[in-house]
Amino acid sequence: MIRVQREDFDAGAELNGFCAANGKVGGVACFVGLVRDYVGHDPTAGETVRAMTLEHYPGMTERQLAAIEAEARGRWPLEDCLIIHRHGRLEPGDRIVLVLTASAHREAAFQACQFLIDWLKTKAPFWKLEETSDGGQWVEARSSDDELAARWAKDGNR
Amino acid sequence: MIRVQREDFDAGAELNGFCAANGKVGGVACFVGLVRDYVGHDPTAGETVRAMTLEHYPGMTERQLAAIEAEARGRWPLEDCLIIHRHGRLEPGDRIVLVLTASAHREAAFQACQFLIDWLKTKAPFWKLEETSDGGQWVEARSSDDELAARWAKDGNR
Amino acid sequence: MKLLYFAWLRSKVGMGEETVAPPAEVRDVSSLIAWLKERGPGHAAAFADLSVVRVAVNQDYAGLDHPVRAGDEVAFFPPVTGG
Amino acid sequence: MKLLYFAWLRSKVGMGEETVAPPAEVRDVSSLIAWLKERGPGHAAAFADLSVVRVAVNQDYAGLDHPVRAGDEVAFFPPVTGG
Repeated sequence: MIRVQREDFDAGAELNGFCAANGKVGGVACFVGLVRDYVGHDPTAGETVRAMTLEHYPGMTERQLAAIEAEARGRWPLEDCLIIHRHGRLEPGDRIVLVLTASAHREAAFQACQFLIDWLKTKAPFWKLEETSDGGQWVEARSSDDELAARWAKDGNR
Repeated sequence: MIRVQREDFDAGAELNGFCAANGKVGGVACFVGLVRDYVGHDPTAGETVRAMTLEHYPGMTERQLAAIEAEARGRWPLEDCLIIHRHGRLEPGDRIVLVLTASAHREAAFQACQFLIDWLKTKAPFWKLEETSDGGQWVEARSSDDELAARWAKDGNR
Repeated sequence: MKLLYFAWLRSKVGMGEETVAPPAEVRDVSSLIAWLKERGPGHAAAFADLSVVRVAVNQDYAGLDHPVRAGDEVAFFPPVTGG
Repeated sequence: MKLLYFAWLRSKVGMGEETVAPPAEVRDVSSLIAWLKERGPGHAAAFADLSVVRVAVNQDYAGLDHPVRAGDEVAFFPPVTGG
Protein backbone atom coordinates (compact mmCIF):
# COMPACT_ATOMS: atom_id res chain seq x y z
CA MET A 1 0.00 0.00 0.00
CA ILE A 2 1.18 3.54 -0.65
CA ARG A 3 0.26 6.82 0.99
CA VAL A 4 1.43 10.25 -0.13
CA GLN A 5 0.42 12.87 2.39
CA ARG A 6 1.16 16.25 3.91
CA GLU A 7 0.19 15.09 7.42
CA ASP A 8 2.68 13.53 9.80
CA PHE A 9 2.49 9.78 10.44
CA ASP A 10 3.12 7.79 13.61
CA ALA A 11 5.92 5.42 12.61
CA GLY A 12 5.50 3.30 15.73
CA ALA A 13 1.75 2.93 15.33
CA GLU A 14 2.25 2.01 11.66
CA LEU A 15 4.88 -0.58 12.61
CA ASN A 16 2.65 -2.11 15.28
CA GLY A 17 -0.37 -2.22 12.97
CA PHE A 18 1.75 -3.78 10.22
CA CYS A 19 3.18 -6.41 12.60
CA ALA A 20 -0.31 -7.23 13.89
CA ALA A 21 -1.64 -7.64 10.35
CA ASN A 22 1.33 -9.80 9.30
CA GLY A 23 2.27 -11.12 12.70
CA LYS A 24 2.57 -14.77 11.90
CA VAL A 25 4.82 -14.41 8.94
CA GLY A 26 8.26 -14.24 10.50
CA GLY A 27 9.89 -10.88 9.98
CA VAL A 28 9.20 -7.22 9.36
CA ALA A 29 11.86 -4.84 8.07
CA CYS A 30 11.39 -1.11 8.33
CA PHE A 31 13.11 2.12 7.34
CA VAL A 32 12.28 5.58 8.64
CA GLY A 33 13.80 8.61 6.89
CA LEU A 34 14.05 11.74 9.02
CA VAL A 35 14.85 15.37 8.23
CA ARG A 36 18.51 16.05 8.96
CA ASP A 37 19.55 19.21 10.71
CA TYR A 38 22.49 20.01 8.43
CA VAL A 39 22.72 21.28 4.88
CA GLY A 40 23.40 18.81 2.09
CA HIS A 41 24.98 15.52 3.03
CA ASP A 42 27.91 16.49 5.23
CA PRO A 43 27.12 16.82 8.94
CA THR A 44 30.44 18.55 9.59
CA ALA A 45 29.95 21.28 6.98
CA GLY A 46 28.58 23.50 9.68
CA GLU A 47 25.44 25.00 8.27
CA THR A 48 22.16 24.16 9.90
CA VAL A 49 18.89 23.51 8.16
CA ARG A 50 15.96 25.24 9.78
CA ALA A 51 13.35 23.45 7.72
CA MET A 52 12.78 21.98 4.30
CA THR A 53 9.93 21.86 1.88
CA LEU A 54 9.29 18.71 -0.10
CA GLU A 55 7.70 19.51 -3.42
CA HIS A 56 6.14 16.68 -5.36
CA TYR A 57 4.31 15.97 -8.61
CA PRO A 58 0.80 14.94 -7.57
CA GLY A 59 -0.44 12.06 -9.68
CA MET A 60 2.96 10.98 -10.96
CA THR A 61 4.16 10.44 -7.39
CA GLU A 62 1.40 7.96 -6.61
CA ARG A 63 1.88 6.33 -10.00
CA GLN A 64 5.62 5.87 -9.48
CA LEU A 65 5.27 4.61 -5.92
CA ALA A 66 2.64 2.09 -7.00
CA ALA A 67 4.97 0.90 -9.78
CA ILE A 68 7.88 0.61 -7.33
CA GLU A 69 5.73 -1.38 -4.90
CA ALA A 70 4.55 -3.70 -7.70
CA GLU A 71 8.17 -4.25 -8.76
CA ALA A 72 9.19 -5.19 -5.20
CA ARG A 73 6.28 -7.59 -4.83
CA GLY A 74 7.28 -9.24 -8.09
CA ARG A 75 10.90 -9.65 -7.05
CA TRP A 76 10.51 -10.89 -3.48
CA PRO A 77 8.02 -13.13 -1.66
CA LEU A 78 6.42 -10.36 0.38
CA GLU A 79 3.39 -10.83 2.59
CA ASP A 80 2.84 -7.11 2.68
CA CYS A 81 4.45 -3.77 1.94
CA LEU A 82 3.67 -0.18 2.98
CA ILE A 83 5.22 3.07 1.80
CA ILE A 84 4.31 6.43 3.32
CA HIS A 85 5.95 9.58 1.92
CA ARG A 86 5.21 13.10 3.08
CA HIS A 87 5.37 16.37 1.21
CA GLY A 88 5.16 19.99 2.33
CA ARG A 89 7.17 21.81 5.00
CA LEU A 90 9.16 19.69 7.45
CA GLU A 91 11.53 20.51 10.29
CA PRO A 92 14.66 18.66 11.47
CA GLY A 93 13.74 15.40 13.16
CA ASP A 94 10.42 15.20 11.33
CA ARG A 95 9.53 11.97 9.61
CA ILE A 96 9.75 12.06 5.77
CA VAL A 97 9.30 8.50 4.67
CA LEU A 98 8.40 5.09 6.07
CA VAL A 99 8.93 1.76 4.30
CA LEU A 100 7.63 -1.49 5.82
CA THR A 101 8.01 -4.99 4.37
CA ALA A 102 6.90 -8.35 5.77
CA SER A 103 8.17 -11.73 4.62
CA ALA A 104 8.65 -15.26 5.88
CA HIS A 105 12.27 -14.77 4.82
CA ARG A 106 14.02 -11.97 6.65
CA GLU A 107 16.51 -11.52 3.84
CA ALA A 108 13.63 -10.89 1.41
CA ALA A 109 12.12 -8.37 3.82
CA PHE A 110 15.46 -6.52 4.12
CA GLN A 111 16.25 -6.57 0.41
CA ALA A 112 12.77 -5.40 -0.58
CA CYS A 113 12.93 -2.62 2.01
CA GLN A 114 16.30 -1.43 0.70
CA PHE A 115 15.15 -1.72 -2.89
CA LEU A 116 12.04 0.35 -2.14
CA ILE A 117 13.92 3.17 -0.47
CA ASP A 118 16.66 3.13 -3.16
CA TRP A 119 14.16 3.33 -5.99
CA LEU A 120 12.03 5.84 -4.16
CA LYS A 121 15.06 8.10 -3.78
CA THR A 122 15.87 7.94 -7.47
CA LYS A 123 12.48 7.57 -9.18
CA ALA A 124 9.73 9.14 -7.06
CA PRO A 125 9.18 12.78 -8.11
CA PHE A 126 10.00 14.65 -4.89
CA TRP A 127 12.36 17.61 -4.53
CA LYS A 128 13.82 19.00 -1.33
CA LEU A 129 14.19 22.74 -0.80
CA GLU A 130 16.30 23.47 2.29
CA GLU A 131 15.72 26.65 4.28
CA THR A 132 18.96 28.07 5.61
CA SER A 133 20.03 31.44 6.96
CA ASP A 134 20.81 32.40 3.32
CA GLY A 135 17.33 31.56 2.10
CA GLY A 136 16.44 28.40 0.28
CA GLN A 137 18.43 26.00 -1.82
CA TRP A 138 17.37 22.96 -3.81
CA VAL A 139 19.12 19.80 -2.67
CA GLU A 140 21.14 18.18 -5.44
CA ALA A 141 20.65 14.53 -6.29
CA ARG A 142 23.44 12.30 -5.02
CA SER A 143 25.40 10.00 -7.28
CA SER A 144 25.60 7.59 -4.31
CA ASP A 145 21.82 7.22 -4.49
CA ASP A 146 22.05 6.44 -8.20
CA GLU A 147 24.68 3.82 -7.45
CA LEU A 148 22.58 2.21 -4.72
CA ALA A 149 19.59 2.10 -7.06
CA ALA A 150 21.66 0.80 -9.97
CA ARG A 151 22.62 -2.41 -8.15
CA TRP A 152 19.00 -3.56 -8.36
CA ALA A 153 19.01 -3.20 -12.13
CA LYS A 154 21.98 -5.51 -12.50
CA ASP A 155 20.84 -8.24 -10.20
CA GLY A 156 17.54 -8.55 -8.41
CA ASN A 157 19.06 -10.33 -5.46
CA ARG A 158 22.35 -8.40 -5.56
CA MET B 1 22.00 -0.92 24.06
CA ILE B 2 20.84 -4.47 24.69
CA ARG B 3 17.91 -5.82 26.65
CA VAL B 4 17.21 -9.50 27.32
CA GLN B 5 13.82 -9.93 28.92
CA ARG B 6 10.86 -12.20 29.49
CA GLU B 7 8.38 -9.32 29.19
CA ASP B 8 6.86 -8.24 25.90
CA PHE B 9 8.06 -5.00 24.30
CA ASP B 10 6.18 -2.37 22.31
CA ALA B 11 8.01 -2.32 18.99
CA GLY B 12 6.28 0.88 17.87
CA ALA B 13 7.03 2.76 21.08
CA GLU B 14 10.67 1.60 20.88
CA LEU B 15 10.88 2.78 17.26
CA ASN B 16 9.39 6.16 18.09
CA GLY B 17 11.64 6.65 21.10
CA PHE B 18 14.68 5.64 19.04
CA CYS B 19 13.74 8.03 16.20
CA ALA B 20 13.17 10.87 18.69
CA ALA B 21 16.57 10.25 20.32
CA ASN B 22 18.34 10.04 16.95
CA GLY B 23 15.91 12.09 14.93
CA LYS B 24 18.31 14.41 13.19
CA VAL B 25 20.64 11.77 11.89
CA GLY B 26 18.98 10.71 8.65
CA GLY B 27 17.77 7.15 8.79
CA VAL B 28 16.63 4.41 11.12
CA ALA B 29 16.49 0.76 10.06
CA CYS B 30 14.55 -1.77 12.06
CA PHE B 31 13.80 -5.48 12.13
CA VAL B 32 11.08 -7.17 14.15
CA GLY B 33 11.10 -10.96 14.45
CA LEU B 34 7.75 -12.55 15.24
CA VAL B 35 6.68 -16.05 16.25
CA ARG B 36 5.53 -18.01 13.20
CA ASP B 37 2.44 -20.15 13.36
CA TYR B 38 3.90 -23.13 11.51
CA VAL B 39 6.42 -25.77 12.48
CA GLY B 40 9.97 -25.43 11.31
CA HIS B 41 10.63 -23.26 8.29
CA ASP B 42 8.07 -24.39 5.75
CA PRO B 43 4.66 -22.65 5.94
CA THR B 44 3.10 -25.25 3.64
CA ALA B 45 4.13 -28.26 5.74
CA GLY B 46 0.80 -28.09 7.46
CA GLU B 47 1.52 -28.42 11.12
CA THR B 48 0.68 -25.52 13.36
CA VAL B 49 2.71 -24.24 16.28
CA ARG B 50 0.62 -23.47 19.33
CA ALA B 51 3.42 -21.76 21.20
CA MET B 52 7.15 -21.87 21.68
CA THR B 53 9.50 -21.50 24.57
CA LEU B 54 12.76 -19.66 24.11
CA GLU B 55 15.39 -20.99 26.45
CA HIS B 56 18.54 -18.94 26.94
CA TYR B 57 21.82 -18.96 28.82
CA PRO B 58 21.60 -16.08 31.28
CA GLY B 59 24.86 -14.21 31.48
CA MET B 60 26.32 -15.54 28.24
CA THR B 61 23.36 -14.11 26.31
CA GLU B 62 24.00 -10.58 27.53
CA ARG B 63 27.74 -11.05 26.99
CA GLN B 64 27.28 -12.23 23.39
CA LEU B 65 24.75 -9.53 22.51
CA ALA B 66 27.05 -6.84 23.93
CA ALA B 67 29.91 -8.24 21.84
CA ILE B 68 27.72 -8.31 18.71
CA GLU B 69 26.65 -4.71 19.30
CA ALA B 70 30.27 -3.60 19.82
CA GLU B 71 31.26 -5.35 16.59
CA ALA B 72 28.51 -3.54 14.64
CA ARG B 73 29.48 -0.17 16.09
CA GLY B 74 33.06 -0.83 15.06
CA ARG B 75 32.14 -1.76 11.50
CA TRP B 76 29.62 0.96 10.66
CA PRO B 77 29.20 4.64 11.55
CA LEU B 78 26.18 4.17 13.80
CA GLU B 79 24.62 6.91 15.87
CA ASP B 80 22.82 4.37 17.97
CA CYS B 81 21.81 0.74 18.15
CA LEU B 82 19.26 -1.19 20.21
CA ILE B 83 18.67 -4.94 20.48
CA ILE B 84 15.80 -6.41 22.49
CA HIS B 85 15.47 -10.21 22.68
CA ARG B 86 12.84 -12.05 24.67
CA HIS B 87 12.94 -15.47 26.32
CA GLY B 88 10.25 -17.65 27.88
CA ARG B 89 6.95 -18.80 26.43
CA LEU B 90 5.66 -17.04 23.30
CA GLU B 91 2.65 -17.53 21.07
CA PRO B 92 2.28 -17.08 17.28
CA GLY B 93 2.38 -13.39 16.39
CA ASP B 94 4.29 -12.48 19.55
CA ARG B 95 7.38 -10.35 19.23
CA ILE B 96 10.70 -12.21 19.75
CA VAL B 97 13.37 -9.74 18.75
CA LEU B 98 13.80 -6.10 17.81
CA VAL B 99 16.88 -4.58 16.21
CA LEU B 100 17.14 -0.81 15.64
CA THR B 101 20.04 1.06 14.03
CA ALA B 102 20.47 4.77 13.30
CA SER B 103 22.99 6.26 10.90
CA ALA B 104 23.52 9.29 8.70
CA HIS B 105 24.01 6.75 5.90
CA ARG B 106 21.00 4.57 5.28
CA GLU B 107 23.12 1.81 3.79
CA ALA B 108 25.12 1.63 7.03
CA ALA B 109 21.89 1.48 9.05
CA PHE B 110 20.58 -1.36 6.86
CA GLN B 111 23.82 -3.34 6.81
CA ALA B 112 24.34 -3.03 10.56
CA CYS B 113 20.73 -4.09 11.17
CA GLN B 114 21.14 -7.17 8.96
CA PHE B 115 24.51 -7.98 10.49
CA LEU B 116 23.04 -7.77 14.00
CA ILE B 117 20.16 -10.10 13.27
CA ASP B 118 22.38 -12.53 11.33
CA TRP B 119 24.94 -12.74 14.13
CA LEU B 120 22.25 -12.86 16.78
CA LYS B 121 20.69 -15.86 15.04
CA THR B 122 23.96 -17.75 14.92
CA LYS B 123 25.83 -16.63 18.04
CA ALA B 124 23.37 -15.61 20.76
CA PRO B 125 22.60 -18.58 23.04
CA PHE B 126 18.85 -18.99 22.57
CA TRP B 127 17.02 -22.21 21.71
CA LYS B 128 13.45 -22.54 20.47
CA LEU B 129 11.20 -25.35 21.67
CA GLU B 130 8.02 -25.53 19.59
CA GLU B 131 4.81 -26.83 21.12
CA THR B 132 2.78 -28.87 18.65
CA SER B 133 -0.04 -31.35 18.91
CA ASP B 134 2.66 -34.05 19.29
CA GLY B 135 4.30 -32.32 22.23
CA GLY B 136 7.46 -30.27 21.99
CA GLN B 137 10.34 -30.26 19.54
CA TRP B 138 13.57 -28.34 19.50
CA VAL B 139 13.97 -26.23 16.39
CA GLU B 140 17.05 -27.16 14.40
CA ALA B 141 19.55 -24.54 13.37
CA ARG B 142 19.32 -23.58 9.71
CA SER B 143 22.27 -23.73 7.38
CA SER B 144 20.80 -20.67 5.62
CA ASP B 145 21.34 -18.68 8.81
CA ASP B 146 24.96 -19.80 8.93
CA GLU B 147 25.39 -18.72 5.32
CA LEU B 148 23.85 -15.31 5.98
CA ALA B 149 26.13 -14.84 9.00
CA ALA B 150 29.18 -16.09 7.12
CA ARG B 151 29.04 -13.29 4.55
CA TRP B 152 29.98 -10.80 7.27
CA ALA B 153 33.13 -12.74 8.09
CA LYS B 154 34.37 -12.55 4.52
CA ASP B 155 33.68 -8.91 3.89
CA GLY B 156 32.50 -6.35 6.40
CA ASN B 157 30.60 -4.41 3.78
CA ARG B 158 29.55 -7.46 1.78
CA MET C 1 -0.57 20.36 -24.35
CA LYS C 2 -0.11 20.91 -20.65
CA LEU C 3 3.41 21.62 -19.40
CA LEU C 4 4.49 21.34 -15.76
CA TYR C 5 7.71 22.61 -14.17
CA PHE C 6 9.03 21.56 -10.76
CA ALA C 7 11.71 22.67 -8.29
CA TRP C 8 14.32 25.03 -9.80
CA LEU C 9 12.92 24.60 -13.31
CA ARG C 10 9.73 26.19 -12.04
CA SER C 11 11.72 29.10 -10.57
CA LYS C 12 13.66 29.64 -13.80
CA VAL C 13 10.67 29.39 -16.11
CA GLY C 14 8.74 31.60 -13.71
CA MET C 15 5.63 29.44 -13.53
CA GLY C 16 4.62 25.96 -12.48
CA GLU C 17 2.27 25.22 -15.31
CA GLU C 18 1.35 26.44 -18.76
CA THR C 19 -0.79 25.27 -21.64
CA VAL C 20 0.81 25.50 -25.06
CA ALA C 21 -0.10 24.66 -28.64
CA PRO C 22 3.23 23.99 -30.37
CA PRO C 23 3.45 23.87 -34.15
CA ALA C 24 3.17 20.57 -36.02
CA GLU C 25 6.98 20.22 -36.29
CA VAL C 26 7.10 19.59 -32.54
CA ARG C 27 6.75 15.82 -32.50
CA ASP C 28 8.98 14.71 -29.64
CA VAL C 29 10.42 15.92 -26.34
CA SER C 30 13.57 17.13 -28.00
CA SER C 31 11.81 19.37 -30.52
CA LEU C 32 9.41 20.57 -27.79
CA ILE C 33 12.37 21.73 -25.70
CA ALA C 34 13.97 23.46 -28.70
CA TRP C 35 10.70 25.28 -29.34
CA LEU C 36 10.27 26.21 -25.63
CA LYS C 37 13.78 27.70 -25.44
CA GLU C 38 12.66 30.30 -27.99
CA ARG C 39 9.79 31.44 -25.78
CA GLY C 40 11.93 33.60 -23.50
CA PRO C 41 15.03 33.90 -21.32
CA GLY C 42 13.41 31.96 -18.42
CA HIS C 43 12.71 28.97 -20.61
CA ALA C 44 16.15 29.24 -22.20
CA ALA C 45 17.79 29.26 -18.76
CA ALA C 46 15.74 26.31 -17.52
CA PHE C 47 16.78 24.17 -20.48
CA ALA C 48 20.39 25.37 -20.76
CA ASP C 49 21.82 22.11 -19.41
CA LEU C 50 19.68 19.10 -20.29
CA SER C 51 21.90 16.78 -18.26
CA VAL C 52 20.11 18.02 -15.13
CA VAL C 53 16.60 17.96 -16.61
CA ARG C 54 14.30 14.97 -16.35
CA VAL C 55 11.13 14.60 -18.41
CA ALA C 56 7.85 12.79 -17.86
CA VAL C 57 5.18 12.40 -20.52
CA ASN C 58 1.77 11.61 -19.06
CA GLN C 59 3.41 10.92 -15.69
CA ASP C 60 5.91 8.37 -16.93
CA TYR C 61 9.62 9.04 -17.36
CA ALA C 62 10.46 9.72 -21.00
CA GLY C 63 13.58 10.23 -23.08
CA LEU C 64 14.30 13.10 -25.47
CA ASP C 65 13.04 11.05 -28.41
CA HIS C 66 9.68 10.27 -26.78
CA PRO C 67 6.76 11.47 -28.97
CA VAL C 68 4.52 14.28 -27.71
CA ARG C 69 1.13 15.27 -29.06
CA ALA C 70 -1.82 17.55 -28.30
CA GLY C 71 -3.48 16.60 -25.01
CA ASP C 72 -0.29 15.25 -23.43
CA GLU C 73 0.89 16.29 -19.99
CA VAL C 74 4.63 16.95 -20.20
CA ALA C 75 6.61 17.66 -17.02
CA PHE C 76 10.16 18.97 -16.62
CA PHE C 77 12.08 18.67 -13.37
CA PRO C 78 15.55 18.12 -11.91
CA PRO C 79 16.79 14.71 -10.70
CA VAL C 80 14.61 13.73 -7.76
CA THR C 81 15.67 14.08 -4.12
CA GLY C 82 12.91 12.50 -2.05
CA GLY C 83 13.12 9.77 0.53
CA MET D 1 33.86 -27.04 37.87
CA LYS D 2 30.31 -26.02 37.03
CA LEU D 3 28.68 -27.66 34.01
CA LEU D 4 25.56 -26.33 32.28
CA TYR D 5 23.37 -28.11 29.72
CA PHE D 6 20.80 -26.41 27.49
CA ALA D 7 17.96 -27.44 25.18
CA TRP D 8 18.02 -31.15 24.20
CA LEU D 9 21.40 -31.69 25.86
CA ARG D 10 19.71 -30.86 29.15
CA SER D 11 16.93 -33.38 28.40
CA LYS D 12 19.41 -36.11 27.50
CA VAL D 13 21.73 -35.55 30.44
CA GLY D 14 18.68 -35.26 32.67
CA MET D 15 19.72 -32.06 34.43
CA GLY D 16 20.51 -28.46 33.61
CA GLU D 17 23.46 -28.07 35.88
CA GLU D 18 25.97 -30.10 37.85
CA THR D 19 29.17 -29.47 39.72
CA VAL D 20 31.98 -31.91 39.02
CA ALA D 21 35.59 -32.41 40.08
CA PRO D 22 37.22 -34.21 37.16
CA PRO D 23 40.61 -35.91 37.61
CA ALA D 24 43.81 -34.11 36.73
CA GLU D 25 43.98 -35.73 33.26
CA VAL D 26 40.99 -33.65 32.21
CA ARG D 27 42.73 -30.57 30.88
CA ASP D 28 40.64 -29.50 27.91
CA VAL D 29 37.06 -29.63 26.59
CA SER D 30 37.78 -32.79 24.64
CA SER D 31 39.03 -34.80 27.62
CA LEU D 32 36.21 -33.37 29.77
CA ILE D 33 33.65 -34.70 27.29
CA ALA D 34 35.38 -38.12 27.18
CA TRP D 35 35.27 -38.25 30.97
CA LEU D 36 31.60 -37.13 31.09
CA LYS D 37 30.55 -39.83 28.60
CA GLU D 38 31.60 -42.44 31.19
CA ARG D 39 29.29 -40.97 33.83
CA GLY D 40 26.13 -42.65 32.49
CA PRO D 41 23.93 -43.34 29.47
CA GLY D 42 22.36 -39.83 29.55
CA HIS D 43 25.75 -38.17 29.24
CA ALA D 44 26.83 -40.70 26.63
CA ALA D 45 23.70 -39.96 24.57
CA ALA D 46 24.11 -36.19 24.87
CA PHE D 47 27.68 -36.34 23.55
CA ALA D 48 27.16 -39.09 20.95
CA ASP D 49 27.44 -36.65 18.02
CA LEU D 50 29.75 -33.74 18.73
CA SER D 51 28.94 -32.10 15.41
CA VAL D 52 25.71 -30.84 16.97
CA VAL D 53 27.22 -29.79 20.29
CA ARG D 54 28.54 -26.31 20.97
CA VAL D 55 30.70 -25.46 23.97
CA ALA D 56 31.26 -22.29 25.97
CA VAL D 57 33.93 -21.92 28.64
CA ASN D 58 33.21 -19.08 31.04
CA GLN D 59 30.49 -17.81 28.69
CA ASP D 60 32.65 -17.59 25.57
CA TYR D 61 32.49 -20.03 22.68
CA ALA D 62 35.32 -22.56 22.91
CA GLY D 63 36.72 -25.33 20.73
CA LEU D 64 37.41 -28.92 21.80
CA ASP D 65 41.04 -28.05 22.53
CA HIS D 66 40.18 -25.17 24.85
CA PRO D 67 41.69 -25.70 28.35
CA VAL D 68 39.39 -26.23 31.32
CA ARG D 69 40.29 -26.00 34.98
CA ALA D 70 38.71 -26.04 38.44
CA GLY D 71 36.39 -23.09 38.90
CA ASP D 72 35.45 -22.83 35.21
CA GLU D 73 31.86 -22.66 34.02
CA VAL D 74 31.53 -24.99 31.04
CA ALA D 75 28.30 -25.05 29.05
CA PHE D 76 27.12 -27.55 26.42
CA PHE D 77 24.29 -26.80 24.01
CA PRO D 78 23.07 -27.34 20.43
CA PRO D 79 23.57 -24.79 17.64
CA VAL D 80 21.56 -21.71 18.61
CA THR D 81 18.13 -20.89 17.16
CA GLY D 82 17.21 -17.47 18.55
CA GLY D 83 16.22 -14.34 16.69
